[in-house]
Amino acid sequence: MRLLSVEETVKMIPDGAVVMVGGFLGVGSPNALIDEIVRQKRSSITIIANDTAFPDRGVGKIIVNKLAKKVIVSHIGTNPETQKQMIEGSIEVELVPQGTLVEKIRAGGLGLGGILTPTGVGTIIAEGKQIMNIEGKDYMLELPLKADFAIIKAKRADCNGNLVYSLTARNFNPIMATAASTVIAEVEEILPVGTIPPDEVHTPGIFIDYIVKGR
Amino acid sequence: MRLLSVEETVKMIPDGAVVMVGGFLGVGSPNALIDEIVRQKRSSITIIANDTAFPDRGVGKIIVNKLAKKVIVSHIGTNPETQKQMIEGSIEVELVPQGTLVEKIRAGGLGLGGILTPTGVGTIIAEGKQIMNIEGKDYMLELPLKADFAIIKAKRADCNGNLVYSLTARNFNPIMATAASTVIAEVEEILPVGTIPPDEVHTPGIFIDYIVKGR
Amino acid sequence: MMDPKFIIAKRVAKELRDGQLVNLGIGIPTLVVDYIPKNVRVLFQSENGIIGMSPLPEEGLEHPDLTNAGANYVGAIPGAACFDSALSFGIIRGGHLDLTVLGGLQVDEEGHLANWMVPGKMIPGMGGAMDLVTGAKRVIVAMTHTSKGDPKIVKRCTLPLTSIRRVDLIVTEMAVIEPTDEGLVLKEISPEVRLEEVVKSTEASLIIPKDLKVMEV
Amino acid sequence: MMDPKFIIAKRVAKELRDGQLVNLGIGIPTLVVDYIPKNVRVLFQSENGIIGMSPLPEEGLEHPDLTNAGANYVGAIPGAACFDSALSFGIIRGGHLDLTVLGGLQVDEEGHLANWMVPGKMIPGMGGAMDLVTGAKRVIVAMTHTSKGDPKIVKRCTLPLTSIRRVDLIVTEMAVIEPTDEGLVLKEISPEVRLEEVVKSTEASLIIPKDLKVMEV
Repeated sequence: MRLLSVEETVKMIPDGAVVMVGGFLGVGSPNALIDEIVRQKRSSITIIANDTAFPDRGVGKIIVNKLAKKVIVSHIGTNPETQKQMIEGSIEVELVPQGTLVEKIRAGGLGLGGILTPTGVGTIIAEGKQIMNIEGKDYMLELPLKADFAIIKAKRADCNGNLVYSLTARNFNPIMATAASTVIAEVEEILPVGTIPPDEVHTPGIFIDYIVKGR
Repeated sequence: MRLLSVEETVKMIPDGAVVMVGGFLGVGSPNALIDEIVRQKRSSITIIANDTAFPDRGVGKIIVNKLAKKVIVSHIGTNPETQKQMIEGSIEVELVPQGTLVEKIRAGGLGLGGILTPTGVGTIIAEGKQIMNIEGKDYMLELPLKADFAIIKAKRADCNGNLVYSLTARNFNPIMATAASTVIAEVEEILPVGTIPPDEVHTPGIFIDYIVKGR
Repeated sequence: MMDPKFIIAKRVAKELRDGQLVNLGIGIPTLVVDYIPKNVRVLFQSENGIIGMSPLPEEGLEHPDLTNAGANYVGAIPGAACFDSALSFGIIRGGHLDLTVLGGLQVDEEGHLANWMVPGKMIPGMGGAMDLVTGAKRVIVAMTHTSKGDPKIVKRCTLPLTSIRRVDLIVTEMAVIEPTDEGLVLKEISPEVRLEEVVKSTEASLIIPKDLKVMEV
Repeated sequence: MMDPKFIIAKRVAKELRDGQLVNLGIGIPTLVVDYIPKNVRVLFQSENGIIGMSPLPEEGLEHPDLTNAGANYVGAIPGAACFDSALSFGIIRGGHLDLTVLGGLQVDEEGHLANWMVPGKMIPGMGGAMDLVTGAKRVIVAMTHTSKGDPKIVKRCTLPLTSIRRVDLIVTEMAVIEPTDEGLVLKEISPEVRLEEVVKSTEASLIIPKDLKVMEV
């Protein structure tokens, strides 16, 4: 784990990268990193996130600035710009049920070949997907998701990169931390090693490549 | 969540029940509950646990007292009694790789139809199991595990049943808490509600049916 | 007449049972929290990762890291627990959630709910709705009986389904309807409407039992 | 001659790289911790749920809730983190573990390891071994070259395999051997033995390169 500036870490993300972005409607989003992606105009990126937040909040700003070519999310309803670009054909939107989305990311991060979920069976999202009947119940096979980068937000880190999240700002962050080649964590506070007790660590530091100080 | 005595809770477990038992070679085991199962001579039970611990420790005592008809575990090497009973034909032993075992329990608890793991592919444990090739790699389908009862051990509970585990005594306990019809948690300390901060809870109280005071 | 959404929320609140774990969707379902009977204590789960959510106790106590699934600031009761989205949806999909109350665009004679998109018009996405309807022990749809005069309780959903799981109860400002093997059973009607009005406002066939009750609101 | 197990542990220790996350199996692999070069700092993971495990600092500091995967009391470094078995094996299976060192009963020409049972004789079970061999970025087998005079490096394993993943290195008291596409390459031999002895003690064919080195121990 290395401590870097927001600017330096965002420079590592190339145009066209697949990027997971933590947060739930902007809560628990890495806002300094998102703003820097917008400032550096990183373009044609594929976003994997719970939602596209609001036009002026969280990952929504990346959409509004037309920097994403595709989003894989569970919800776009709070950001009218996403639907507008989708209708124009300038952004591809793949909608995935929220519980399936987070479990696909977990499967990608933890080495599973996919997940078998009852969610979505019999609906239009099951079209073209493999259905398996297990012990009398139908499940849908959904494949793992991985990314080139994950940008996540935590409340606190220690110098080993161990992370602690705050309340509902946790959401997708710890799961995304497992599933990208490079993981950048934006934190509010960096503590000396040993000040986060082992039982209170939410994400072990081994998952984190870079820590940046956010706001 | 209700507070009950060790004796009363064990009385609810019938002979022949399928019981998950937390712990790793006896560390983080619900010892008071195990001792009471032995005292009440609950028989013909099926044990799902990481291992059969040692003859005089943890779940091992249930084996030594010949109360289990079957064990689903990853390891029996530290308890010679298990292998002895297996050879005699008095106990059935199903060996499952540790990572697969915990993930099967998680799938049972969290409503997934099974897991797809690369572990065990091409070995004797894959015999008769479905192999799926996903993006060029083989994975083995393993089915979910559930139980009638889970007996687990935590360090602390609050009066809502929220649990906190200690160090490596956590192991299988939080996962088993999700996967049984009735979950009994043995704890060392019961705190007033509100004394465990929301971010430090390892297992939310809604998973716990009964709390008993252990040692 | 009272605003339909409060009538609906008030009636839904009577379905809550002491000790239940409950997830309230966005919109009308959120209002249910204001009408819970005094002797009923439930725990609220929100899919963004909390059990023990409460309304914001008072203005000024907002915390940027504590919101409901609609990104509105909320509070938390003593004994609340937070967790990540994987466990949150494990709770939902794994059958640990006693009740979810969700809004609806259509419900049909089979009790199928459609509530996540209107093709070509409005595509908000399913968010957590598909998991909630598939996984919760009990699903109540809380919605207005009609939309701009068009029935929302239809023979067969024309909108994409949220799940093929049959919902357990439909509560509107006009009626309480229970989907069953035999079809939609009209359980209660509002004291403000006549039976003919309910039937007329409903495209689906309704089974009208002898003991049809008056909706208490 | 030094006890073979210390020779093996000492040589394996030279394979550790600064910053790696390492899991040491029970037996000989556990001894590796005593020989880590001064300038190399690694983090130890134990599959029972900790990163940052250390040897027990001194007798009397045992804590009943802090053990390694062999149930021996251990310590923890500042900055250690604990987690449940699902995440622990997610770390292993998901490719986040840089190196595992495991004991072996047999390794064959394809680099396949067998280390979890001897049918009809000894069936300890695989514990975490199958996940470790399948998931770790690098797998080193640390074992004696022979068992009661019988070769353990064989043409084809007769014991049930732990994984069909080819292990990366075999370290014995006699030699360091690297399984490759072409077969088992003898990389180093102990200064205490002659090449003929190594070949005689090995059932599998060995590829002997021109730059065969002397094992530094």
